[in-house]
Formats: sequence, structure tokens, C-alpha cells
Amino acid sequence: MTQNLKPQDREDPEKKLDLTKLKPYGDSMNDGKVQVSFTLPVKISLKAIEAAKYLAVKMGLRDPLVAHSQDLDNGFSFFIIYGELKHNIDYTNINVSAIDLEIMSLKEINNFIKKKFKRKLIVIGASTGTDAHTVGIDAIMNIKGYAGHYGLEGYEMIKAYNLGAQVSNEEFVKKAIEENADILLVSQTVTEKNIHVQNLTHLVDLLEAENIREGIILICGGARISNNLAKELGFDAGFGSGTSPEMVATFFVKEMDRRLNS
Amino acid sequence: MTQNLKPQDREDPEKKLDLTKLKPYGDSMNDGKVQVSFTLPVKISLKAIEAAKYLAVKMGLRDPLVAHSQDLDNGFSFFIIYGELKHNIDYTNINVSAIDLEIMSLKEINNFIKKKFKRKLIVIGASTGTDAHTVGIDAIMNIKGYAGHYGLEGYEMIKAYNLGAQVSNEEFVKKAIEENADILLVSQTVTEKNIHVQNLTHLVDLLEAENIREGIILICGGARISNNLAKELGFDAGFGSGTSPEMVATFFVKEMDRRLNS
Amino acid sequence: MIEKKKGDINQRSKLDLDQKKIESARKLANKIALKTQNVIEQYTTTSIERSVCRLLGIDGVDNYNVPLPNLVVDQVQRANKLEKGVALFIGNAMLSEQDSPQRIAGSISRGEIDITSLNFNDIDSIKRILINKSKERLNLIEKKSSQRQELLKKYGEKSGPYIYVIVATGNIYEDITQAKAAARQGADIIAVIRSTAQSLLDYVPYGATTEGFGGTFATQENFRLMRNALDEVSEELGRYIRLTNYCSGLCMPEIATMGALERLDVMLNDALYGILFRDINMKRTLIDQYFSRMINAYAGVIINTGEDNYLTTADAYENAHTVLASQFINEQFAFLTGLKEEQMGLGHAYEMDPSIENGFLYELAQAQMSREIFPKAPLKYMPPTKFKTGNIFKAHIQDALFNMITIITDQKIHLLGMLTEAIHTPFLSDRALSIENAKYIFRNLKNLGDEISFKKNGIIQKRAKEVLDKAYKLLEEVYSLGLFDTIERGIFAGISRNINGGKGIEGVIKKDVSYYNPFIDLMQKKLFRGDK
Amino acid sequence: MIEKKKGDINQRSKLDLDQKKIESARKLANKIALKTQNVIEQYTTTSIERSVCRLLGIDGVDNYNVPLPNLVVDQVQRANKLEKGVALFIGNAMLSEQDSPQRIAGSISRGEIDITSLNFNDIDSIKRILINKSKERLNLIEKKSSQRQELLKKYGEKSGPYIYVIVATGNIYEDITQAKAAARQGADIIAVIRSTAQSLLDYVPYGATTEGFGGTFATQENFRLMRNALDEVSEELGRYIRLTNYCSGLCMPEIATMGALERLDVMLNDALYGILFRDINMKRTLIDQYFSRMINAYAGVIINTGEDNYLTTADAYENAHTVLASQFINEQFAFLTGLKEEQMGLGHAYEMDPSIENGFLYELAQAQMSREIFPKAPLKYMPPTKFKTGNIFKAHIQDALFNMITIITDQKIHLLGMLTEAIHTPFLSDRALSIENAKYIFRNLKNLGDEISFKKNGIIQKRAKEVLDKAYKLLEEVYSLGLFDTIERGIFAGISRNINGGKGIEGVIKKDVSYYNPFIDLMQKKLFRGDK
Ligand code: B12
Ligand code: B12
Ligand SMILES: Cc1ncc(COP(=O)(O)O)c(C=O)c1O
Ligand SMILES: Cc1ncc(COP(=O)(O)O)c(C=O)c1O
Repeated sequence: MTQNLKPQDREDPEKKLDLTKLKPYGDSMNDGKVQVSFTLPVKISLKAIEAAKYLAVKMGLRDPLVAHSQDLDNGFSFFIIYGELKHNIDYTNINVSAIDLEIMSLKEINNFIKKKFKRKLIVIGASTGTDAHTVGIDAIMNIKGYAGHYGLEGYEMIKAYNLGAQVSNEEFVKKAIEENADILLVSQTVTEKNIHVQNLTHLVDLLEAENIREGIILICGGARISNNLAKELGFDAGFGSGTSPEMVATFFVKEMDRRLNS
Repeated sequence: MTQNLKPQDREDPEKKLDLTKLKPYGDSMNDGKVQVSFTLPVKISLKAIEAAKYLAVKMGLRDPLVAHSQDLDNGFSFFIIYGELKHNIDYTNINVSAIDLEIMSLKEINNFIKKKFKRKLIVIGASTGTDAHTVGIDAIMNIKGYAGHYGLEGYEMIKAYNLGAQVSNEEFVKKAIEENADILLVSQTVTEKNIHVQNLTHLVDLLEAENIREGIILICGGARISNNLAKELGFDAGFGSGTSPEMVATFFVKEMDRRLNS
Repeated sequence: MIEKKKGDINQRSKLDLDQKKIESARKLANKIALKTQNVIEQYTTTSIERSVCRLLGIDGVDNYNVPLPNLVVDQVQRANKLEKGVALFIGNAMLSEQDSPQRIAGSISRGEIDITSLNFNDIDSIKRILINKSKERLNLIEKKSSQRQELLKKYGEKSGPYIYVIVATGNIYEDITQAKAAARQGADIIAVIRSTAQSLLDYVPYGATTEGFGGTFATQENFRLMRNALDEVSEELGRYIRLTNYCSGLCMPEIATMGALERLDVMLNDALYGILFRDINMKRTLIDQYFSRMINAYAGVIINTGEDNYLTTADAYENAHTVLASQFINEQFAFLTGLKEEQMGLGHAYEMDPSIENGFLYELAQAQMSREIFPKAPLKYMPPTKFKTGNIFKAHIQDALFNMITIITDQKIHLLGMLTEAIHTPFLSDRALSIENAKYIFRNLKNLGDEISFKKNGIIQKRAKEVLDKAYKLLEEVYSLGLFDTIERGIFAGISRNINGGKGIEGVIKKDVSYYNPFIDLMQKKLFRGDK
Repeated sequence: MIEKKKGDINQRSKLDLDQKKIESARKLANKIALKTQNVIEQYTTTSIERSVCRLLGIDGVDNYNVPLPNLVVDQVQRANKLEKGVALFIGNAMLSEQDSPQRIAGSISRGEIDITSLNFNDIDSIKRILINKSKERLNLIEKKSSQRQELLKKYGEKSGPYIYVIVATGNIYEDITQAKAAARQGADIIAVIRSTAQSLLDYVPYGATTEGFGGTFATQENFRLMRNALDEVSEELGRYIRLTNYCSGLCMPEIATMGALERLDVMLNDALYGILFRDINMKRTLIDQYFSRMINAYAGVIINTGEDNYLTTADAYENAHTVLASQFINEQFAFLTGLKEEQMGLGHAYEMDPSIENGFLYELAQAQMSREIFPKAPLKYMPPTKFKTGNIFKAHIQDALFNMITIITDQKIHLLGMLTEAIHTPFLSDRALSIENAKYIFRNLKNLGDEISFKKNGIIQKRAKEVLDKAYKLLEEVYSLGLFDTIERGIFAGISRNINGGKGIEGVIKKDVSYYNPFIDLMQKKLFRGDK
């Protein structure tokens, strides 16, 4: 007969959430379940399946199950694998250089600028390099904005210039100097072969060469941009998918305030 | 202007297939691209996304991109990650205990049995333990077979008993002794919490306790069974998805021949 | 038998089905059911008697974890007196001992009393005390049922398909976590899958359980815990979340009883499942099914029948008509117990080999046909399972097609497919992805069903006609053979079972003329005459 | 303008569209195109002249990798004589030097000759030698075209949609690996995506290339290598695999030339794409488009227009009519160059926000409408892109719905969506999964389109009518404004461009009365009169 079990059994430490040893979750705490897929450039065979399994073991999967293998072409095989990850991480120790500000509203931002800086802020934005994707930068800058949020052009206390796409870093810096910009916004969508990293690094170099990097709040954004990456590349902040104009504006007015008034 | 490039550029060792350092393939040789997904038992946040990324790094992904994160419920978040695996494996060194036989046809198998053993072989099969899945064992044994291949019941030189499902190991062993079986076929489909491992191990123990393990060719099969696993558990062979009756029969007649005639 | 009136078919027939043939098929099915019913009513079973105990209020286990209902029934069976029904002995003991059924059962478990050897009181007094107790207990069930009605009134009924998902961690507390998450993600019905082979246990486990394989034990306490959790989340979401479990196997009527007492909303209830897939004796389970359906009917529970299962062993293209024939028979069996059409979640499944050309059209024909033939039934539609492989990406598409059929043909109880069907019982994320899949399709194709009609005599209409014709022929065959013979011949699911073989036959007992079960009478009066 | 006869619509209209309105819309579009054509014919461009060089056989690069056609045209432009067309100078030099265009270009590259300062021979002799050379070269193109016809005859044409996938590794050799794999998996058309921003280069790179971002450079050698590889795999599979590239941007007519010479089968060719998304000057690219479409027409190449792109920046529900209006205009522009309907892969796209209720019905309406209005055109249908996110599982379902619309409405050139659309250019496995998705849907729903009809005045029919009405109004507006003004006002894709702004305007040259381009004449005769 089955044993009776009481709620106390849930206290089993193996089955308790321990944030210092956070593990993936399939259907039970700490089961470590993960799904992996990849292609190997070898013909499908039992040996290829075994190879896929070994690679999964190297990734830290205990007992990996090759749930699916598929011939992609002579010489390529595709695998879908499930297994239990032996790795865990100390969640309490994770350091997100996240932009963790209370987001202000359009009105609050305008008031903040009026009160603190007593003038309009000058913002210049573009999708730089050979990148032709404008939808991201438009979402932040165009008055019609994005998902119901007005873009920066709609802010009374912001003078916004949206240069569009395919703007060379040189042109961009020239415009920044001409307009005496406070804030620069750079959008990057194409990231194949890390072309965005090259392009963003080049911009920082140019700004430094012109000796204007210090005086400017430099921000980048795009679907594959994270704040961590942005900081590594010498930007003040980076914003990814789902950014709203308010998020960016809150960041730069606070940052400006910090720089000027502290 | 672009540089001219000649086919020789393909000889770049970084871009060549090296079987001793086999890596996953996304769209270029050795790019190491893999896809991973898992759930973490924490609320969605930038910190959670960062945690997912770190776990991916622990798995050996360079530059992991959290392509998607999704709130599953207060306290659970789902992630889809792409990245470049730094691990590789020596493909030339992979050891598959694969059943790598030339598969014989029904006719060849019958002839082989006639010639070598001069009698019908006795095969008993079942889906054992509490497992109620019969489709797998039926595919191997029933005369109507599977995907156009006759099952073992259709072999002139095989006397096949299919005991069906939910057969206890005790009953199974009893029948094996009664019928003086040459070959035992065990099907296992349910594998949650490794119930199949327990059940298969128990069978081997019983057979050993009865002192008949040696005289029998012991084979298991099922969607999540591999030959490696089977051997670990003390079986002579294990067969996974897509097994045909001929594959199994080829194996056991050859194995029987090896045991008797060498 | 209830005949369908023309007006019942609120949707104009898109398939141009022969309405006369449907009517005749229904009549045949009714005759088949009646013929079987004659046999059924001559018998009781150990499990029916145990559920009489439970209905009378006996619950709990002894020191060896044996449930008290089992101990009580065992005592009567050992005395070879079960043919009279356990109720009379309990009623007699209640009179003699002036005690409650539960306390009498406690005495039995401690070996303090043998209720079969007590002097018999006046039969009318026995029946009177039993009827009083029974009414009191049935009131509890009615209360649960009204509570459901109130909650449904409070939150409002959902239009469109119910999204039905399973939880199967083996641990009721983990199941609760998963179930609540699923409800928040959009699920309307949570089914707690049972641990493998519970259907073969000839008793119901007791208490909260945390260890099961491929599912969690069905126990009354687990039912209660989960129903509470779902009530909480219903309140949070302002949406009534239904709870389902399996009322099949050797304890079918007991589980029906537990479910009635704990306000389960849907019960998988099908004798054929046990016969074909669990090798349970056919008489045992058909007899059990009769009593359990009556309980379900009484408790306002929707039953789900298991025709979908046939297609896991038989080919969906070749054997589609067996599903329809079985739906007709199941409908009649259900009517006989007092179940209303609105409680009949007749089963079918999307199980066509994905490599078949125009497979989607055949599935569409089948689903639309079920809808038109059983217009008021909340049909239970099962997802692709058999042809799922470890290719989770393809599996997700297979489920998308299935979701489409449901929204196009207006199925009601929609069991979501999982992209990992061929791999494991669902992860939290699998369920979330499947719910997202269904919600996306349901929203995006919302009115497609109203917008399209099918070509006269096209592939779809022809297919539906062909399936109906074949089902009709099969019903004729079943009628002439009888249901028991039909099963012996392996006509359903390609699996044949012997009338005297299978598990649980030792629990089938021919009723004596003196047999008495207070609940049958009371429930039937309410169900058929509307007595209060 | 070619008018549609009733009989052309081989499928009975499912949408009950107003045929008169369609006819009037077509007439309006014709007038719009003619009005623009008047302007177009007054100009040539540096890129047209460079393609005249290429057509005459000039190819290769100098030591700095500058293509010889650029050097030749630069020389003439520097002398301010491009208004006469480069051909006259080349023809003259051929006479004077008794040498081939290629060797003359070589001399120019080495600074050995200035073809603008040679004495002018008798104009008739110049034209005669040019016409001879041109005929000889056009013969080459015709041979390629017949070769395609022969191969198609040998392998047979595929019925049903062509499965179109892209390769974009940046490395032509890697592309070949991927393309062959894709063909074996079931692809019918391979498009080699160009490296980002190649459309802004005012020259065509040379030779085989192995470094590109988000795509591979379009070079004649890359075309040749890929066409060879696909011929190999076509032979292996017994199925003709088509090759596609982008014939847009600043080198539009040159790429058309290269494609004609290397037997490309399909060309993305749309001025609007360059104007709106690349900020290329509108005059420049419309003029270029005229000449390149003529070349495509001559070479039997199917063009794909870029209406789908509008919906990546404008909302698909609100702006569906801009797509239809543009298709009407593109059709007329194409007719003017001699393109046949069978070569017009007019573009549209599945880009409705997936959260819209009944979004699938609107997509169905749009696709069916395109099919009925352009019944002979091999419509090019683009997959969901804009609303794809990193959720690859959902993305795969979005693509499944898209695949359904294609099979239901009989689209011809079906560009497969990728589950990783929001992440990276396709991996080998992404493509395989997408092809599997499409093949599964196409097979499973094969005849669904023939089987269903739409409710009179239902959501679908109403939507199609509404879009047609709005498109008609827009065409009226465009006609009164003129195409240039329309673009200035941001009516397409919500993007506005200045008539004198944008890249490449410096390459637009007003033709002198003496302007001469032997190919226009020769091709037009063949295309419109069927001359040999
Ligand atoms: C629309 C689109 C196009 C349109 C662009 C039209 C236009 N005017 O922008 C067209 C059709 C022209 C196009 C062309 C190409 N595209 Co494109 N395109 C897309 C698509 C479908 C959607 C992008 C989009 O608009 N997203 C919506 C916006 C709102 O989101 P977002 O950009 O992420 O912006 C948000 C945040 O990131 C952030 N943000 C963005 N920028 C900034 C800047 C700052 C300062 C801040 C604070 C925030 C911020 O805020 C925004 C709002 O929340 C994506 C696929 C996809 N579904 O993502 C491919 C995609 C981006 N394209 C791609 C490619 C390769 C191309 C081409 C290069 C293909 C080719 N070789 O021909 C061409 C050429 C373009 C070029 N050289 O740049 C790839 C990029 C792959 C990669 N990882 O590098 C993608 C991912 C498709 C793919 N899988 O291949 N594309
Ligand atoms: C059909 C089916 C059922 C049918 C079974 C009918 C029957 N008579 O067999 C029914 C509906 C009864 C059923 C019930 C259950 N099922 Co079931 N079922 C499936 C399903 C859909 C298909 C399995 C199948 O038939 N495959 C086709 C056969 C031909 O393939 P195969 O078994 O792999 O066999 C091949 C090879 O493996 C090999 N082989 C197999 N055995 C042997 C033996 C030997 C000796 C050799 C050489 C080769 C060999 O050869 C065969 C031919 O190539 C799978 C999901 C799926 N798509 O895989 C779930 C699945 C197997 N079921 C599952 C579960 C959990 C159950 C239940 C326990 C659920 C519950 N709690 O109620 C119940 C109870 C069953 C029990 N106690 O065992 C899980 C198992 C999870 C796991 N990893 O443990 C699955 C994966 C579904 C899921 N995702 O939850 N099921
Ligand atoms: C009616 C019915 N009962 C029970 C079950 C399952 O389980 P078991 O027999 O393991 O309790 C199923 C499974 O599909 C079913 O359809
Ligand atoms: C007509 C056309 N040309 C060209 C391109 C792309 O590329 P690019 O401008 O980078 O060459 C597209 C992209 O969708 C297109 O539709």
C-alpha cells in the first residue's frame, strides 16, 4: 500500500528552492531539466548520436537523452536533447548592471528637466553604420512612438534629432558637435559576425578622439544589446527589446542630474 | 572595394572540419552554435535573465544570447538561449557499442537458424512491470508487425510467445523456465523517475537468482532504451526507436551462433 | 432513449449528413445498450459495494493502510453474503449498535465486530435507517454540485473551447504548483494524471501522496487539496477552473464517489479503456461503469469517454468509424444512468498519420461530424500523441493543426497536446508553450468556422458520409453479436479480450433477490423523475 | 496595358469581388505607370551605362579592384558625354581600334586610351558594329534562357507552391553547402542574400567572395558558382532548383545583366525598396528599374516585387490596400518593359499582428484577393517577420499559419519563414525545420482550398472588398499626385522621400537626342513583336 505522506515531506532539502544553488526546473524543484539542440557536421549514425550525447555531457547534462536525431543532408545531423544540468548558480550573487530606476512619466520627465536643467536637452539619434533598420530608433524618437508611448520628439523639454539609418559614425559625430548634443542614441540591429561591436567601438573611439566623450551621455540600443555589453564597449547604458521612450529618458535625465548636481 | 577571394581561403584551418575537434554547426564550420532552453524557478527580471546567461556560460556557451524570456507564473521564468559552444569532442575516439550488423532478411534469418541450430528458437517477449504499453513489443513480435515488416510470430523458425503488457518479472521468469526460452525480449516505455532502470535491474537479479541468466540472450527495447544503457544494466543488447523485427532477430541469431559455435 | 429533434442541431449541417441514418444508428445503439444493461443489472461488484460504504460515510485506513471500505466489504464477501449488498449489513449494524457506519467500520478494522453474524433486525427498519443516512449523504453531494453552479454563476461560463491540461509530477504539492501556473497561463481544466497502473489496484490509496510514476495517486485527500488550490486560483482569476481525474479501472465507482464528494468537475469514465488497455474483465468494469455514471450524473460531473484511446493502437484512417460507433453506444449507456447530454464529453482524437495526404481534411470531417451528430455534448477532443516523435518543433505544429480543428468545428473540451509528448510528462514550460499555441490559434482563427462551408460531395463531405455508413454497419454487427462478443472479436482498438478473462472478475457477484443498494433508487428517482 | 479576360480567372471567385472595380483599378495603374514612364524615358543612369558595358562583354577589375565597367563609364562621364550613352563611344573605339569592348576597357584601365577623345566614325557603321555585337551577346542570354526551358522540360515543372529559402552565410562556398542541403530537404528556390548594404555600393564586387555580413556579395562569379552547384543538385534530385538574387539598389541593371548571363531564375527587383528602405533617389532607381526589368523579361527571369517590405514599417491591417495598389502599379510597369504575367512575382506578406482577433481571416482574404486579381502571376508571398520574437516555438506556429494560407489560396513563390527570424540569418537546421513545416502543411492540407468556400458577405469577403475599395481610392490619389509626389508624401510604408534627395542622384543623366543604347531596341523588338 502507498505510504501516507504529509506536507512536511516537502521540506526535503533536495526539493527545496535554494537561491544560492539555483537550478533549472522541469516539473520538480532542482530537477535541473534543460533542452538543447544543435547540428553536427557528420553523417547521421549511432556514432553521431553518441557524439551528440557526449557533447551534452560536456555541457554538464547528466543522463542526456537524445530525443530526436534527424538527417539534414549527407554530412549533417540535427539533435534534440533533454537532460539534467549538474551546474547551478548562486542567484544571490548575481550582479546585474541593470538600469533599475523607477520609470518616470512623460510629464514627470519634462518637469524634472525644467527644474533641474532649466533648458531643453539636446538628443541626437541614429541607426549607424550600414544598418538600415530604423524601426527601433523610430520607436524611441518619433512622435508617434511605439505601443502607445510618445517618442522623444513629443517631449516639450527635449530637442530631438532623428538622423535615420545608415548614418556613418563620422557624420553622426559631426552632427553631435554641430548641435552641441547632450545625449546620443545609437541603434544597432544587425549583429552578424559582431558587426555592431566593431561599429559601436569605432564610435567611442571617434568621440574620444574629438575629446567630447566625457561631456555626452552615450546610449545604445537594439534587440540584441544588453546594458552589460554596452558598458563593456564604453557606453553609459544599453537597452534591449521592449524598451520604451520613458525608460531611456528616465535614465538620461537622472544620469545628467547625477553628473551635474553631485 | 572587396577583396578577391579564392577557393583556397576555404583551407583556413579554423574553418575546416576536424573530426578530432568536432563542434556544433550553425551556418559555418566550427561556429559551435547551439540552442538551449530551460525554466528557472525565479520571477522574471533582468537579474533572472542574467542568471540564465551565466548558467549558459557554465554549460560552455561563449557569448550567450538570451533570445527570449517569458514569465511562466509568479516565480518561474522560461528562457531560450543561443550561443557558441566552446566544447568539442574527438569524434574519431567515440566508442559506440552499437549493434553494427548487416541486417538479414526474414528468409535469411530462417535459413540461418535452420543451418546453424537445426531447431526452432524460442522467444518470449513482454512489456514488464506496470508498463501497459504494448505497441512496441507488438511491433517486434506480432505477425502483422510494423511498417510493413512481419513480426517474429511470422518467422517459420521461431516459436514466439508475446505475453503482452503488465507482466511481472516473476511471471516472466516463470514462463521463461517453463518454455525453456532461448531469447527474452523486454519492452519498457514508461521511464519517469527511472522506473525502467529499477524494473530491468530487478529482472536481471531474478534471472541470476534462478541461475538461468547465462543460458539466455536477454534483450530490452523501447523509445528511450539505448544499447549502452542496456549493457550497463546487464542485458546483451538494447534497441531504441525505429527498431525492426529483422534487426533484433539478426542480432540474436548471430549472438547465439557466436556463443554456441565459437 | 432520447431522440434528437431537428431543432437541436443549432448549426446548419455542413456535411450534409443523412439525418435518418443518424437516427437509426442511435436506435441501434440504444438496443445494444439495453441488451447489455440487462446483464449489468443482475450483478454487483466489490467496488460498487465499497462505494456504497463510502457513500454511507466510511473512509480512512487501518494500521496497514488498508482502506476501511475494503475491510467492510471483505468481511461480507468472506461470509459469502455480498450478493445481498453490503448496505443491509451496515444498516443492520447501525440499528443494532446504534452507531455510525464509520465507527462500525472502525470496529471491523479492529476485529471487534462481524457485521454478517449479527441478528437481523426488521428489514423495513433497516431500509429506513439506510435511506435516511443515504439522503443525508446525497445532500452533501448536491451541496457540492450547487456550489459549482454558484461559482459558475459568479464567474460566468467561458465561451469557446475549454483549455484542458494535465499535471503529472507524482507529487500532489508539486502538481498544485503546476496547476496554478497553468490556470494563470490560461488553462480552464486541470487533469491530475494518475500514477501508472493505479487502475489495477483493487483499493483506493489514502491521504496526500508525493510519490507516483508518470502521475499522482488519485486519493480523496489529493482531490480535496487540488480542488482547494483551484478554488483559490479561480478566485484570483475570476474564472472557474475545473478539476478532472480518472474514474476508470478496478475502483471506478469509488473514485466517482470521492469525486462527487470533493467537487471534481470532469471524470474520465470508460469501461472500454480498462477492458482494452488494462485487461480488466469486461463484465466487472461495465457493471462498475453503470453505478459510477449514475454517481457522476447525480453530482453534475461531466464524463469523458475514451474512444480516443482506440486510435493509439488502431489506425485512425481505417478505424474512424469504430470511434463513432462507440460514441453512439456510450451516449446510450450514459442516458440509461440519467446523464444529460450536457454532461457527455464523448471522446475522439486527432491521430491521423501526419504523412497522409489531406489528413487534415479527414480530421476536419471527423470532428465536424461528431459535432453535428452530438450537438449538445461537450465533446472531448484528444490531441495527436501516437505520431509525435522527439522532434518537438514538428510536434508543436501537429498540435497547432489540432487546435485549428477544434476552433473550426467548435469542440468543447480541448485536451492540449504537448510538444514533448514523445519524451516526458509535461514540464511547466511545455504546458505554457502549448497554452500559448492554443490561445494564439483560437484567437487568430476565431470565426473561421462560421465563415467557411464545404464543397458538396467533396473530400470532406464524402469522408464523413463514409465514416457514418461504416459506423452504422458496425452497430448492426455489434447488435447482432452483442457487446461482449464484439469485444471478444477485437473489433475495438484491434484488441480482443475474453469475457471471463482479465483482472477483477473475482469481484463480480450475481445479485440475490434480496440485494439492496439504497443509492440506486434514490439517485434514479432524482435523475429520472426530478425528485428532490 | 493588357486587359484581363473573364476566362483568365480560372478559379471561380470566392470573394465575390467587383470585377469592374478591378478593371478600373488596372486602368488607373496603367495611366500612373505611363505618366511616370514619360519621365523615365528621358534619362539614363551611370548604372544603365555600366550594364550596357557588361552586356557588350566588359567584365573584370583593375589592380585596385575597380570594375572595368565603372572605369569606362567614369571616363565618359568625366568628359561630360554620358548623355549620349556609353555605347557610341565603345562602338566607335571598336571600329577605330579594331578591338573588342573588353580589350578596349582593359586599355582604359591601364590609362592607355580615352574613348571620348577618339575621332568619330560614321554613325551608321558604329551602330552596325554595336548591333552585331549586341545580337551576339543577346544570343548568349537567349541560350541561357533556352537551357532553363530544356532543364524544366527534362525534370518537369513542379505543381503547387515553390519552396523558397535563403542562404546568407557571407561565404559563397558555405552558401553552396547550405543551398545543396536545402534542395535535398525539399527547397525549390534558393535565394542568396546579399551582404548588408550592397545595394548602396555604386559598383558590383568581383570574383568569388567569402566575407559578408548578413549575406554574401552578389558577384557574377558567385552567381556562376551557385548556379553550377544547383545544376548539380538538380541533376541529382531530378528537380530544377531555381536561383534568386537581389536586383535592386544602385546597381540594379548591372545585376540584371549578370543574372541574365548566369541563368538566374528569379530576381528581387523593386525600385520602391531602394527608395523607401535604402534612401536611394527615386528617379535613379525607377529609371534603372525600367532597363533592368527589360533585361529580366528578355532572359525569362521571374521578378519579385517588394510590396511585402511596406508592412515591415507600416501596419498590415491598416495598410493592406497600399500593397494592392502597389501591385497594380508594379504590374503595369512590368508590362511596359515587356514582362509577361507569368514572370510577375508580385509581392505580398503575412505580417498581421498575431494578437489580432481573426487575423488569420484577414490574411486569408488578402492572399485570396491577390490570387484572384492576378491569376496568372506567380505571386511571391513573404512570411511573418516583424512580429516574430525570440520565442522560436511560437515563431514556428506563425510560419505554419502562413504555410496554410499559401496552400489554401494557391500562392506560387512561397518564401519560408524561419523560427529564428528574430535572432539570426538561418542555420542549416532552421531551414530544415522550416522546410519540414511547409511540406507537412502542404501535404496535409493539400486540397483544402478546393473544398471550402467563404460565407457571402462574411468577415473574409468584406475584408477583401474593403481593401480593394481603399486601393482603388489610393490609385486615384496617386494618379492625381503622380508617383513621385505620392512617395514624397510618405504614402507607401509610412516613409517619405524627397524627389531630389537620396543616394545616387548624381548618376542620373538626361539623355541627349543623340543618345544610343542598342539593347533597348533589340530587346523591345523581341519582347513586343516577337522578333528573333
Ligand atoms: C523590419 C526588418 C527589416 C526591414 C527594416 C525596415 C526599417 N526601416 O527598419 C527591412 C526589410 C528593410 C530589413 C532589411 C534587412 N534586414 Co531586417 N529585419 C527586420 C525585422 C523583421 C524586424 C525588426 C524590427 O523592426 N523590430 C521592431 C523594433 C521596434 O524592435 P527593435 O529594433 O528591437 O527596437 C526596440 C529595442 O531594441 C530598443 N531599441 C532599438 N534601438 C534602440 C536605440 C536606443 C538608443 C535605445 C535606447 C533603444 C533601442 O527599443 C525598441 C523599442 O522597444 C527583423 C526580424 C525580427 N523580427 O526582429 C529583421 C532582422 C533584424 N533583419 C536582419 C537582416 C540580416 C536584414 C538584412 C541585412 C538582410 C539582407 N542581407 O538583405 C536587410 C538589410 C538591412 C541592413 N543592412 O541593415 C536580421 C539581422 C540578423 C542579425 N542578428 O544580424 C534579422 C534579425 C532577420 C533575420 N533573422 O535574418 N529588415
Ligand atoms: C500509445 C500510448 C499509450 C497507450 C498504450 C496502448 C498500448 N496498448 O500500448 C495508452 C493510451 C494506453 C497509454 C497509457 C499511458 N501512457 Co502512454 N503513450 C502512448 C504513446 C502516445 C505512443 C507509444 C507508442 O505506441 N509508440 C509506437 C511504438 C511502435 O514505438 P516504441 O514503443 O518506441 O517501440 C519501438 C521501439 O522502441 C522498439 N521497441 C519497443 N519495445 C521493444 C522491445 C524489444 C525487445 C525490442 C528489441 C525493441 C523494442 O521497437 C519498436 C518498433 O520500432 C506515447 C507518446 C509517444 N508519442 O511516444 C505515450 C507515452 C509513452 N505514455 C506515457 C505515459 C506516462 C502513460 C501513462 C502512464 C499515463 C497515465 N499516468 O495515465 C498511461 C498508463 C500506461 C502505463 N502504466 O504504462 C508517457 C511516458 C513518459 C515517460 N517517459 O515515462 C508517454 C511518452 C507520453 C507522455 N509524454 O506523457 N499510452
Ligand atoms: C478512460 C481512461 N482511464 C484511465 C486512463 C489512464 O490510466 P491508468 O490506467 O494508468 O490509471 C486513461 C488514459 O488515457 C483513460 O483514457
Ligand atoms: C527588393 C529588395 N531588394 C533588396 C533587399 C535587401 O537588401 P540590401 O538592401 O541590403 O541589399 C530586399 C530585402 O528585403 C528587397 O526586398
